[in-house]
Amino acid sequence: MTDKRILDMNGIGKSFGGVPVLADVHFHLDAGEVVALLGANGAGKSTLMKILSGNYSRDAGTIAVNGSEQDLKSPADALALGIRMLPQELSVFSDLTVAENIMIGALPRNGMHVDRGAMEVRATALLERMGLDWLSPRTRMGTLSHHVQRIVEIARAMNGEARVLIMDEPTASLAADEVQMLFGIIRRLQADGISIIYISHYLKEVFAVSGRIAVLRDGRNAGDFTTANTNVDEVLHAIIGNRVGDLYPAFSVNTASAADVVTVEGLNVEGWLRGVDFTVRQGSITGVHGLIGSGVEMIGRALFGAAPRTRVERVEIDGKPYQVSTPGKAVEAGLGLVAAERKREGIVAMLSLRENMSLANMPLFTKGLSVDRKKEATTTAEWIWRLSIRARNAEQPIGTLSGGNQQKVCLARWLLGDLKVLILEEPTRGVDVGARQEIYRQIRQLADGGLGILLISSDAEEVAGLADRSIALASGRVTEIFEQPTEASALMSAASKSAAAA
Amino acid sequence: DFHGFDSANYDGKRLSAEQYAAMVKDATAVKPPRNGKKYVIGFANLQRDITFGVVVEKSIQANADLAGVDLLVADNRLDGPTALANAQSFVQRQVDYVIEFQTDSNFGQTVMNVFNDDGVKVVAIDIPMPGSTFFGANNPKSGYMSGSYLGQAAIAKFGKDKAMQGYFVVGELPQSGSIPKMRTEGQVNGFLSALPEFDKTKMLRIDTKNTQQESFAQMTNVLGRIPDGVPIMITAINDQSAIGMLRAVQQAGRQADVVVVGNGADETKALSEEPDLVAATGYFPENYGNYLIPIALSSLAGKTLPPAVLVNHVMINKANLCQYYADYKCAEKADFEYTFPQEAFSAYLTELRKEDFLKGFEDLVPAK
Amino acid sequence: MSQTTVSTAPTPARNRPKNLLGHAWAGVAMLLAFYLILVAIFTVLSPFFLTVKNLLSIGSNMAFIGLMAAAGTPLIIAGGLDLSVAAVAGISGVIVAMCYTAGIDIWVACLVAILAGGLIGAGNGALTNGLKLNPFIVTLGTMSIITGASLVLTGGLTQPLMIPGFNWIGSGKIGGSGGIPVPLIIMLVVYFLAWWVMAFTPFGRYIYASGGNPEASRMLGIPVDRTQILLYVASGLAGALAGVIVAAMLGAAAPDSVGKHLLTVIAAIILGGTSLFGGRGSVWGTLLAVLILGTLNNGLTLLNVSSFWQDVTKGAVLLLAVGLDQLRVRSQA
Amino acid sequence: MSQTTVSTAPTPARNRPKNLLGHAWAGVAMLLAFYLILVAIFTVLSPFFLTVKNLLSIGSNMAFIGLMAAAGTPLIIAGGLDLSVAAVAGISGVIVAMCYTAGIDIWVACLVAILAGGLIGAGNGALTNGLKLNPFIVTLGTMSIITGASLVLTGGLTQPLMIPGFNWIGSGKIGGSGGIPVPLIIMLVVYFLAWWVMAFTPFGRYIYASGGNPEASRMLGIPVDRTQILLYVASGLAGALAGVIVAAMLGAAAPDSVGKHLLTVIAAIILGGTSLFGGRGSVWGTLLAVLILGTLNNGLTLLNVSSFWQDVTKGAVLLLAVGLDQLRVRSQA
Ligand SMILES: Nc1ncnc2c1ncn2[C@@H]1O[C@H](COP(=O)(O)OP(=O)(O)OP(=O)(O)O)[C@@H](O)[C@H]1O
Ligand SMILES: Nc1ncnc2c1ncn2[C@@H]1O[C@H](COP(=O)(O)OP(=O)(O)OP(=O)(O)O)[C@@H](O)[C@H]1O
Ligand SMILES: [Mg+2]
Ligand SMILES: [Mg+2]
Repeated sequence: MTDKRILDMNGIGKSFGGVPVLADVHFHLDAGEVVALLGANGAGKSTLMKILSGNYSRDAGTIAVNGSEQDLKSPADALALGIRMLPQELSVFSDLTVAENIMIGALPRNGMHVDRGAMEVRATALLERMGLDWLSPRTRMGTLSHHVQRIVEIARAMNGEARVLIMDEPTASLAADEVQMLFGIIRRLQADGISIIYISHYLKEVFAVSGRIAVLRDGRNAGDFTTANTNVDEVLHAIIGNRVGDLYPAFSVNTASAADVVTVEGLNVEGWLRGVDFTVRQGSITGVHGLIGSGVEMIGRALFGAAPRTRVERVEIDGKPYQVSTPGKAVEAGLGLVAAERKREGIVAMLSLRENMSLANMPLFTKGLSVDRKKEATTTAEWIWRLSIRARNAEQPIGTLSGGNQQKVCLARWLLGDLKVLILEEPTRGVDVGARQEIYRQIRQLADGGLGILLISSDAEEVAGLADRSIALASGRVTEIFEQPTEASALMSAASKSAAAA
Repeated sequence: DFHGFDSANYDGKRLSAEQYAAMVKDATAVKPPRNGKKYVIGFANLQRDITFGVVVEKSIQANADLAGVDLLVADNRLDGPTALANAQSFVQRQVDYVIEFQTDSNFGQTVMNVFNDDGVKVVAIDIPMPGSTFFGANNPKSGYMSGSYLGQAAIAKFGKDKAMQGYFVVGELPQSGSIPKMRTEGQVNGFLSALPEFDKTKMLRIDTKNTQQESFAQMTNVLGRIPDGVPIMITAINDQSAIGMLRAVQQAGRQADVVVVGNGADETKALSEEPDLVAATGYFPENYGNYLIPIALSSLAGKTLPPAVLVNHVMINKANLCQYYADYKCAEKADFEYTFPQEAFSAYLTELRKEDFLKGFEDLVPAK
Repeated sequence: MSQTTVSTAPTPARNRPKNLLGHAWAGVAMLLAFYLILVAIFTVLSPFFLTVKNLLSIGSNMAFIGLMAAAGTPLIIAGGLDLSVAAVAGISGVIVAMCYTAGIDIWVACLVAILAGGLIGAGNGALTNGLKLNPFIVTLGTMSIITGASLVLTGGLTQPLMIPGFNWIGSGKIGGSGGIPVPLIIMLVVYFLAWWVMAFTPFGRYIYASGGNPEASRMLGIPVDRTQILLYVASGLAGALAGVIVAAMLGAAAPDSVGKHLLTVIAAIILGGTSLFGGRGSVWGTLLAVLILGTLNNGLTLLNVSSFWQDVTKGAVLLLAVGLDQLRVRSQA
Repeated sequence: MSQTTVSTAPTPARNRPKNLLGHAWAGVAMLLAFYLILVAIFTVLSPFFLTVKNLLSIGSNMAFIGLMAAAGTPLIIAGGLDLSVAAVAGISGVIVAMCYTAGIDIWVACLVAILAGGLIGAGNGALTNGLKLNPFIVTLGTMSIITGASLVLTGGLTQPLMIPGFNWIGSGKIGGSGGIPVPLIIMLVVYFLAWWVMAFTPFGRYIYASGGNPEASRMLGIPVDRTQILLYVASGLAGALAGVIVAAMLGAAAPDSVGKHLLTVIAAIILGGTSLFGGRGSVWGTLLAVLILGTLNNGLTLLNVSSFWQDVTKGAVLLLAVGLDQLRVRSQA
């Protein structure tokens, strides 16, 4: 690590509509340094980085790059200084090709033309580096799964002359091995003298990859640690302000005797799942784990009626036959689903937090012919408090909440009604540790209250920590069913061993 | 005769400022201006961006200026609701008299209701409105004139046998109701009066949508089915459409085969310069104001007016253009001697009164 | 522990004052201010402008536009678009006239026309939502078909419809000759209805959600397609009602008379703050925009401004209105 | 064997080469098929239809619409919208006529008109992108202003413009009297130019990126605003060129003759497969849509179908075209 100070942010302040989000924040970066920027949901991490990348203007403070003060009025200013950002939310061009998506910011030219050959060669090289050697650079981005799109987006961030690379929760939808690959890339970049700001809620990752840890709390600096000289507890304390106990609640005791609330036989989704059978039990959490691409993405939404080209032999809900058709019908039958892609499938960005909260359960909030707004407001206020959702108030448009806080709303909205089964796709993606603990506690409480929960996650530890029984998937088939809580390692090997066999 | 204006036999010449002053004085004695100072006359134009409307408006404005009365101009934009709103605005402005040029006789009653409620008298241009004085075109006749002229001109140019082999294309305005329809039907029947046995399948109608561009495009389309070398005989709802159609023929390089008769004679420059635009039915919109302002002042002075004052249509061709429009020279002599088929026209009028599309307002059809 | 949670949870009352003048309302307030300024200017410039009768007649003259825009607003908010609405108004008058001529009672004829409008709306809804076709092209297509059909039915001729009781809908007044025009009342009733549905009912919520994010709405079990189809039906009904009112007002049904006002309808909706991309807007904004456009028409005519300059002025006012609103948004952000 | 490949490689079923005939081209191919079917039908029904001359004249008649649509396509793809383009065409003819009357050389007059079009486009661009105003309202406003201005300039009167050399642009033919009409050639040149820019240059990529995801584009340093402003200028230039061609074709400049074709221009763009929401589309689709609309006009007129039934038929064909395209998309998905 050199001692060359490449970036110095001093006294940064920012408020939205009069509400301060950042106050007097300091942040600095040396060349070739990997700094983890941590903080609870809504602490202001993304906002700080959007200021640095020229996407937001700042209200106060100075930014010096290489010792000279910079104004950074637009992303172009930041890019010119070599500051590149991989934003928290997927931001790609569905109608352009993969190669164009990667190279759009720095198109190679041949006279007046785009040099397609050079563009595709370079894109292919970057794709290979990301392990996407099977992906043709001419594929249209919109035809890829979001997970693949995310990796392409990371490849894009690798392209060009970066001096500072900001990664805002890059691993939120990556598989474990992809995370390792990303770390390999980060180390190589670091060796080239590129500095990296790494935002994540996974402390394990942070300790594996960073050299220094900066913490924000409530929009202020709350600690700066050299990674080698600190520990998880100390960092967590800085993030949350108090100690956290066990992340996961206790398992259910009477799983085995519980009745099946959902029985699925012969679930097929063209290209994803082949003949999958499973059950969800009343009052318990059934986990599904598989690597991304194994069909784990589709299993919940197929049952919910939201996956294209689905065929299923038999479904029973509460012992009664059920015909999979549309999400609307699924909701009527007592199913709920929290989608992994919250921006696209989870929130209505322009509506307020309150309105998003009640949307899936309007009958509950209807008095006579009209909406019972008072009940909406009290319920929303209660859940804002219970999940410590950071928002100005219940009327804030949900699109302006931080990612993790949006996720909490997406979860909370299903906890209002009287569901039979709740399907959770990656329920804590992007959620901070404190809230995660609370969400896990809520999920467990719901299960204890008699709800059947299908927890779908590519994070083996989450499944291991929470699920009473689990299913491992690979290549679109069930490879193993664990009727008891199991270890993450067992899940992982079940999820990969038969993939190799298939 | 009211200071030089005799509503029954008026030649359309503009009155002098003195005559107007005397009229205003008499009228003021009978019905003083509502604002106590000066008469305000409202003029709701049919549409201000078609040549005919522009010329009428200029003429009315010139006469109003001469008479020393204020003129308020509104634009009905060829639209019923707009005409109604404009009528209300006139009443709101407390006008003393209204010259109404609107789009459809069926709206006449409703628009009149607004004026009647306010006790304002009205003269209606071209479209009759119940309880108002009518001034304007004799549509069946003007159409019949252009149609018969076209037929006769075609016989003169190509000979009867060849003309019978040709195509008759009429540019119509079918969406706009019975008034343009009377004109178009007049044109068709007038044409048939010259060439009675004309093959109906060679009579083509195109929708001009009241623009030169659309007339051009539709004529271009229709040219595809007219064989090379046969006569193309064109007339249309107005001069602008006729010219658009002529341009399409010229673009196709077939001007040797074409003969065109316009309707309106407001495109005088083209009438003088385009060899194939042989004539147009004259409406003399530039004289409309010469009638309308005296009508207004007579009415304000309490004089009784006949229910309808009709424009005397004349066929204007290259030989008589200079008589009506002094800016242009006349050709030496006419290509042929045009005669208006009065007998055939009277018979046609009798038939016309039985037409379905005139049911409910047969009184639109003039006596002669 | 969970006991304390409830007691320390923030009460909703504390949050309320902030959003009363929240994002949606601030835009409407801006339009209101703009409208009032316009009224003030015309009052100063013309002694004839500021009379109760004149203001009422503006409202009455704009009623048919306002009706179409009232239904168009929630439809666009929900992510749809109906270009055929003005053509529906045209054919609706024609239907009334044809039925009446055929000896059917005039009120039954009106009912038939309005039901026909609803049916056309249902057709638009089925094509756009059932078959997932592009609403712009679909309703442009139905617009063309309906316009053609009205012309075919009438041969292009206006149909007289002078029936005192019926004409009262279009030109009657409640409360004597200086009273409130019936079309204005009908329009206001429709606006209140639309507002109530959009602001207070679950269906209203579905409208905003469907347009704001259709995919997310579907995942939440919201009947996006049904919502949109119902709104297409509402647009058809409103178009037909507008057509009946115009026919009653003019005492005649012209096949092609309302069609040219389509752009004004859409302009009012957008100027009123509704996003063409869905999810955002309010009927009050639309109503104010309708009033602004009507007031401009009226005031400029009263001032004897040439219709050519009226076009120029109207364009400039549109730019000004949208410019001022942007200024507000910026100063707020 | 590395785990990396296993986890991200698709399962075989997902890896079919189904997007070889990628979305964009398949849509264009569908329109081409539709066009050919239309040509076939008219050929069977009318002996006058299938002649070189007739087909060329369709192209020539549609040239001014095609020009406006050619520039409108990339603009809409980039996320903009220009409702003023047809009004610009109107004023452009007027400017030529005024300049010529003032004694300026006719070609210089054309240049002035086209530059004025570009300037208006720049104004639209500045208002929408500089001041961030809603393009629908802005260009509706400028449309109204420009229309008014042309009327004020001419007093509503059509200006004659019979100048042989100049009229050649509008009605000349290359290669004798049966040759290729000049307007058609101009239009095709513009289409090739637009295609080249959109498909091959970096600016073309920016067009798609700006409309597809403006936020992401800004984040990547793509000059979204500059891209859009340039396209507004292009739209103004194309509108002005269209106006010059119409004036040359008709030998006269009517202040308001092109204005009514605005909806046809937008319809062609959308029917051609361009998304009103940006990001997607191609000029060839637009060109085919323009030809389809022109062919319908021509064929129905040749068959002597009444203009009322033409409206009905055109609407039905629009629905059919968009319906068939949806069928294609479904069978592919
Ligand atoms: N455009 C905006 N308008 C209003 N408030 C905003 C806006 N963007 C962010 N905020 C608020 O600023 C605060 C900080 O948000 P930010 O996205 O920076 O959090 P974060 O630390 O990145 O959280 P997460 O871990 O959930 O991503 C949040 O309370 C959020 O609601
Ligand atoms: N219509 C679609 N819907 C969802 N995913 C799709 C679709 N079409 C393609 N994909 C995904 O896009 C990715 C790339 O597909 P593509 O056929 O372009 O691959 P390729 O690199 O050309 O492979 P190959 O070498 O086998 O030709 C795959 O993951 C595939 O699953
Ligand atoms: Mg964040
Ligand atoms: Mg392939």
